[in-house]
Amino acid sequence: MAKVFLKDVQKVYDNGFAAVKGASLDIADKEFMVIVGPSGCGKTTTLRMIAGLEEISGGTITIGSRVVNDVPPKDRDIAMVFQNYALYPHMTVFQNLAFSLKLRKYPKAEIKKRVSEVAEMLDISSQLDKKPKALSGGQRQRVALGRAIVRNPAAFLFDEPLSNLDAKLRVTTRAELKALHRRLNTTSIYVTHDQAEAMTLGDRICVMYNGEIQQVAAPMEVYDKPVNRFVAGFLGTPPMNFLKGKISSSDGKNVFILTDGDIVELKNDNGQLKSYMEKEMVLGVRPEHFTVEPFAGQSNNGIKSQVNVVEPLGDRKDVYMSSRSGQKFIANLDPHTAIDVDHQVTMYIDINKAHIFEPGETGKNITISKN
Amino acid sequence: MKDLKYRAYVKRTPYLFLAPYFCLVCIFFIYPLISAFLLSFQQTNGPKSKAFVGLSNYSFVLTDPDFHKAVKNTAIYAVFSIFLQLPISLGLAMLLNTAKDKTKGFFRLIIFSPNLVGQIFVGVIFSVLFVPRYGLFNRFMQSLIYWGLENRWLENPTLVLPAVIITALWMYVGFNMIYFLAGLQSVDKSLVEAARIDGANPWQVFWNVTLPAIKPVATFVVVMSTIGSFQLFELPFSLLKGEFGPSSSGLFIVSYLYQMAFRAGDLGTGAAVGWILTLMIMIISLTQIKMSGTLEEGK
Amino acid sequence: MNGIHIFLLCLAALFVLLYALQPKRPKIAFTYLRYIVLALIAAMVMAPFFWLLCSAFKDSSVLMKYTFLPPIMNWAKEINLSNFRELFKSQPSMEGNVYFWQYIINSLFLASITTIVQMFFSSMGGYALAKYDFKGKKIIMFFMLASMMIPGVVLLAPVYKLIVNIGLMDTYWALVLPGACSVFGMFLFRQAIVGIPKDLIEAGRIDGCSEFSIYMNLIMPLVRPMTGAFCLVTFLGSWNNFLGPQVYINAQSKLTLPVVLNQYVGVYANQYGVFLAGTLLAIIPPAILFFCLQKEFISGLSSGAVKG
Amino acid sequence: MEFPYGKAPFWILVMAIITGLAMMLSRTFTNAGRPDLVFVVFAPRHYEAYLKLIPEFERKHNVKVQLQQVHQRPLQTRLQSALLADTDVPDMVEIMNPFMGAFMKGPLDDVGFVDLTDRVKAEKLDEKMVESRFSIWSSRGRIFALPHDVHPVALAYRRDIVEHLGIDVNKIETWDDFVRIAHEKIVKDVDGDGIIDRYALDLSISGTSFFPIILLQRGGRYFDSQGNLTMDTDITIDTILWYIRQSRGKTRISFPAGEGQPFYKALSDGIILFNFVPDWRSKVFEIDAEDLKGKMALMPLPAWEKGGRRTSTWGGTGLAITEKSKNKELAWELAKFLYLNKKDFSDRFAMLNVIPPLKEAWDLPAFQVEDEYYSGQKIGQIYAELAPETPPDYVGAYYEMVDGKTREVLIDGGVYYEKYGDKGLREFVTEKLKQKAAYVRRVMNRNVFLREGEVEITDANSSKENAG
Repeated sequence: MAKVFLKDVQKVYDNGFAAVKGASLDIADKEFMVIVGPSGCGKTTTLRMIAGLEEISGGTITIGSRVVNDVPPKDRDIAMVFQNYALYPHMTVFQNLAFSLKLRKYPKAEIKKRVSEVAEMLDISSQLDKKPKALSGGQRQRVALGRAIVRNPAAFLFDEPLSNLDAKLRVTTRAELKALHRRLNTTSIYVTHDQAEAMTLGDRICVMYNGEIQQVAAPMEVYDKPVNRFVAGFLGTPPMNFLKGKISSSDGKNVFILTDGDIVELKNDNGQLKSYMEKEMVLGVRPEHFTVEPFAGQSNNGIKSQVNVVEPLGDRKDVYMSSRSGQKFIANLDPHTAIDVDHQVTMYIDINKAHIFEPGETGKNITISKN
Repeated sequence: MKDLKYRAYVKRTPYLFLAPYFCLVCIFFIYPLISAFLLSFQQTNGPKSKAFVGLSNYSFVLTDPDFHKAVKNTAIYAVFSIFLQLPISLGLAMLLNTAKDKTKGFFRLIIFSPNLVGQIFVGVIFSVLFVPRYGLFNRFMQSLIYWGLENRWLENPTLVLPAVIITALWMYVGFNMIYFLAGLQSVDKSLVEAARIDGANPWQVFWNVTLPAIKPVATFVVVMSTIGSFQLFELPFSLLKGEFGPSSSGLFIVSYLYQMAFRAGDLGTGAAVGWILTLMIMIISLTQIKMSGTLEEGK
Repeated sequence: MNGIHIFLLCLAALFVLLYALQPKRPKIAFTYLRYIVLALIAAMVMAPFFWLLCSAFKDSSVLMKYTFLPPIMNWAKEINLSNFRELFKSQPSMEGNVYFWQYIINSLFLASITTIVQMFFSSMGGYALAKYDFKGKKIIMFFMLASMMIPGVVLLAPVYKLIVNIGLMDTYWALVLPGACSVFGMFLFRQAIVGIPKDLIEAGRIDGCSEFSIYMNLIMPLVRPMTGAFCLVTFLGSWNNFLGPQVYINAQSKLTLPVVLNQYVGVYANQYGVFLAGTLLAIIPPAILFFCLQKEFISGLSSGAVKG
Repeated sequence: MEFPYGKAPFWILVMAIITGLAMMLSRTFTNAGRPDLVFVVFAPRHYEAYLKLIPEFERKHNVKVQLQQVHQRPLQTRLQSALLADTDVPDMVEIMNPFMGAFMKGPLDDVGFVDLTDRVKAEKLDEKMVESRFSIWSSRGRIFALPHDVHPVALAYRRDIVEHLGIDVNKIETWDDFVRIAHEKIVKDVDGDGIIDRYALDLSISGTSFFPIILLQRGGRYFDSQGNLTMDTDITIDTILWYIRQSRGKTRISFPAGEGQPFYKALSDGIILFNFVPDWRSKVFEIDAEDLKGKMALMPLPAWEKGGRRTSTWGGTGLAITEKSKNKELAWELAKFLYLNKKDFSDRFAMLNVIPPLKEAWDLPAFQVEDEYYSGQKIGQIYAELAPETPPDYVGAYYEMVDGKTREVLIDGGVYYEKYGDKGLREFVTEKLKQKAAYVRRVMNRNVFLREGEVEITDANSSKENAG
């Protein structure tokens, strides 16, 4: 019922700046879709176009079965949670929650019933008579949520709703949000620049960059099979390492020769490497795919490097290294690994999990099969 | 179809909100403005007599010694209101700034209170206070400095302007003080403390920290005072009982306009004065804004 | 040497004394000095009010005899309500007898209706300028700024002609309409509204507000200090407006206080006592308003100025 | 429920509603259509007087007259702009004399008021009334208003003090006598504190009101009967010099007492003994300086030469009918009804002390009454005797400007006199007056409507007309 379709949606501002360049996205009913990307990538603009707060320059947006391009926000049957909560400061919490119902001329008793239900659900029943000023950040956040829930809309739109909370609260609220979605089962579109939120919350993730949708898929798929270098680098902390070099073949085997001379043997060639022979490419390796010991059967893929910084984090150890030619990368090692600053070590790559990208910011990932 | 209208509706909204302004400004401002502009090239006398006289009204006004006098009086008044009234307001604001809230409120209330009285009332009240021998002001001066009991403030050409300035001082000091107080609140206290620690004396602190901080407010107040000074009319008008003082010593630009248009019945010349005055105000206030360099900040 | 001098010398001496007693902590002495200066200035500001208060109750024959009040033994003879009695005497007119309280009501009505109308239109304009982007906005803003510099008298004659032609002469429309949307007010409200986060308006749009109901339900309640300040300024301006009613109102029963009171100080009549009694009464409503609205007024006006 | 927009707008709204209702309730009267005549006056006392008379006129003619009172300055302003805007104007107005000039700036057929000359002549009013009074309301020989009054000026003095000082006012025949006696007996520091506290005359240093009185008495004037500017004649110069000497410097005999309460305070304190008092002002004295009852008396003005004119004039009101009026005949009837109403002259004299210009009225018993305030004098008789001598005062289009400019010379001369004394004063004043006259001529020459050969703007000295 409340599917949301975006078809070639564009946003071009009066000054000629194209914020969104033809985004197409299908969001299924009851799905939790997270749109993620760095600031300025057009994700908020996309959300605001769905909400009707921003005029659509091209394409169509469909909510349910209705094209809503020219439907006023109030008639789109959506609710939105804002980054700054946008609670009405002159109204009490109750009035804030009841406002939209009042405008829709619900009977008083019905309003009261709904508001108290929602307040109960969000554990803010005792705050109903207070003004937003008197609430803590977390409580305000709940009121903002409540204001969206109380209307029982076809879709929730979240615009970075957690960014104003402190780190600890953000994590707990994140979990609550997920539980809430499971309970309400309403289509949700959630915009964030925080990849952790995206990974944890989304049924599917939509990664945007430069006004374009890069990849839409389930979180783990995006993590494991990023379509391009941008998506790969965006998800994961510390981010994926990119090492420059070129593909070559030696002894009948495909190898990746790093600029500093180290050679990494590549595996499972489906034949797609052939066209990239002797071309400048980028090898993408996630930090956790480095080890100090060679992997079984992969003896010939070490990089001679120097340790610059070691950050023991308890559950793991982040090691900042540079190769001989000065390419920097981070390895994520077992916390008990004996490694220290200024050590010269050879780092081994789990080549099965490495990716090769075309050069450039959004260089295509050539190691995942196209289908 | 209703859906399609929404965009147009949103685009139209600001114009709808501004519609009352547009309507009123066209009817009661632009139309009269154009009439006044056309009028300034005409001489009129009753409905039947209307004659185009070209720039004669302007050339007459610009060479009229009375107009020169009015400009001189207005300029003197403006200078005094900026260099006497505003420093006093600022001084009072600084005296009050660090006071306790209640004390501050009390003095603020008192010093602002003259603004509650209309200019027309203030004028008549002060015309009685300035009465020689019996007037409160004359008696006060007499007992304070043994001078001024017999001063004919409103009859002596050299004293009329001071009388207007004193009356205006009483009226407006409190108003500007409130602006300065607000400006002083925005002065960063840590900056003052830092300057103190750096060894600045109070004067240096005022000059180097306080004054730059209240510059936007000061600019605002100076511009508003200047515009106000150039539009001065009702106060001297009622103070001098509808006249313009002996030897036109209480003649200001707007009173000159009023006299031309409504006493002498020469609406055309009056309109010309109006346009000259408008030009003067614009040039002066824009220069002030430019000079203070707050044009960009001032939105 | 007289009382005033001795008093001032005593104050100065006290300052010297305070300073001499604790030369290491001059702050006490200077705080004392500061309040003395403030108090003296406040006294000077209040003196005309006190004089007005005294004069309003003085019999016209003794108005000039004493600076303030007559000695207490003369009170019974010289202090009375004669000025007020004269003021409240009925005045014959073509519309029947007119009483002073009618002028008070007229003034109150005119001032309050002007305030309401101006507040409504100006805040609407200010909202549009603060929160919408639209074609011609810059031109409008510039035009408004320029129009503030054109003195009202320039337009007096053409506006008069207009008022007569559209048949508004001798009605309050003539006083309310031309200034119903004040440019100054639009700037003030714009200044106040600019600071309201855009999110609130959008939340309102999503919650189901029409554009007008956003203005009424969300914006206006949030600029209450400015509304208060603007109310006071407008009320004062309209209450004390002299030229307008003087020019546009003919009927005696429709006149307002400043015009009526001014009739007591013409060439043919110089009843200063009556005028002053009336002035005293005329100060009361704005004084009450100011007293109640002090906080809003200060914060509203100063927010306009600080932001420039 | 709280009002969402704050307390202030709430209470103001409440006030607007309450006062609006109160206004509706208090306006129980209804405006029964447009009245046949609208008549605007500026003097409150005229207003009260006419209010009593008009119902009789309404009954007689079965019409409706609306009387309005408007302050004098706005009346002029409003009338002027109404005439300019060609909009609705009252049918009849009462105007004060200096303001009349402003309406005379254009060609005769554009004055805005009905030319009454023929009607006045037909009723022989120019003979029945004091002839010089038509001067105020005439331009280029045509009469545009009916004079309400004569306003002859006498001197009112503190009889008690003057008698106490042993002064016989009957012996003061000329101004020279007056000045001499003032120096000899009046001007003194009575209590010896170094400040002179008794003066002979009330003269403002700026010459407001008083200078024209003296000038007119002397036969000087700002305009002649044809509207030519005559402000810079020798008479004006002589009068300015006299005025300066009596109001400035150490040998002055006058004190500027001001207006209103300060004036009456000076009068009752005995700071000034003599005042210029036209008939209307004698009533103002009675009301505003009540406690001087029986202590005042009137005498004719001292003459400028033996046997010369012993009165002048100050002020004047005229009734004009507007050109736009639709009921001009009815208006003329009302004008006659109010201004020639013998029955009412008595009432009005009792109320206003004003002598009507209609000569035959002066014999009425009301004008023979002894006035207690003026020590039992028959003041009606005193003024009536002075009335025929009242000098004409031609107003001309630029009356107010000429008056102002002449008084500027008076003030500049006064400052000169206080600085340098008598030496070179005449030359200074003459020079200044010529300058101001040249300025006024320049302004008059700008007036394209008067250029049409109707008025010749000549040098003052070429037209030395002396009207009686």
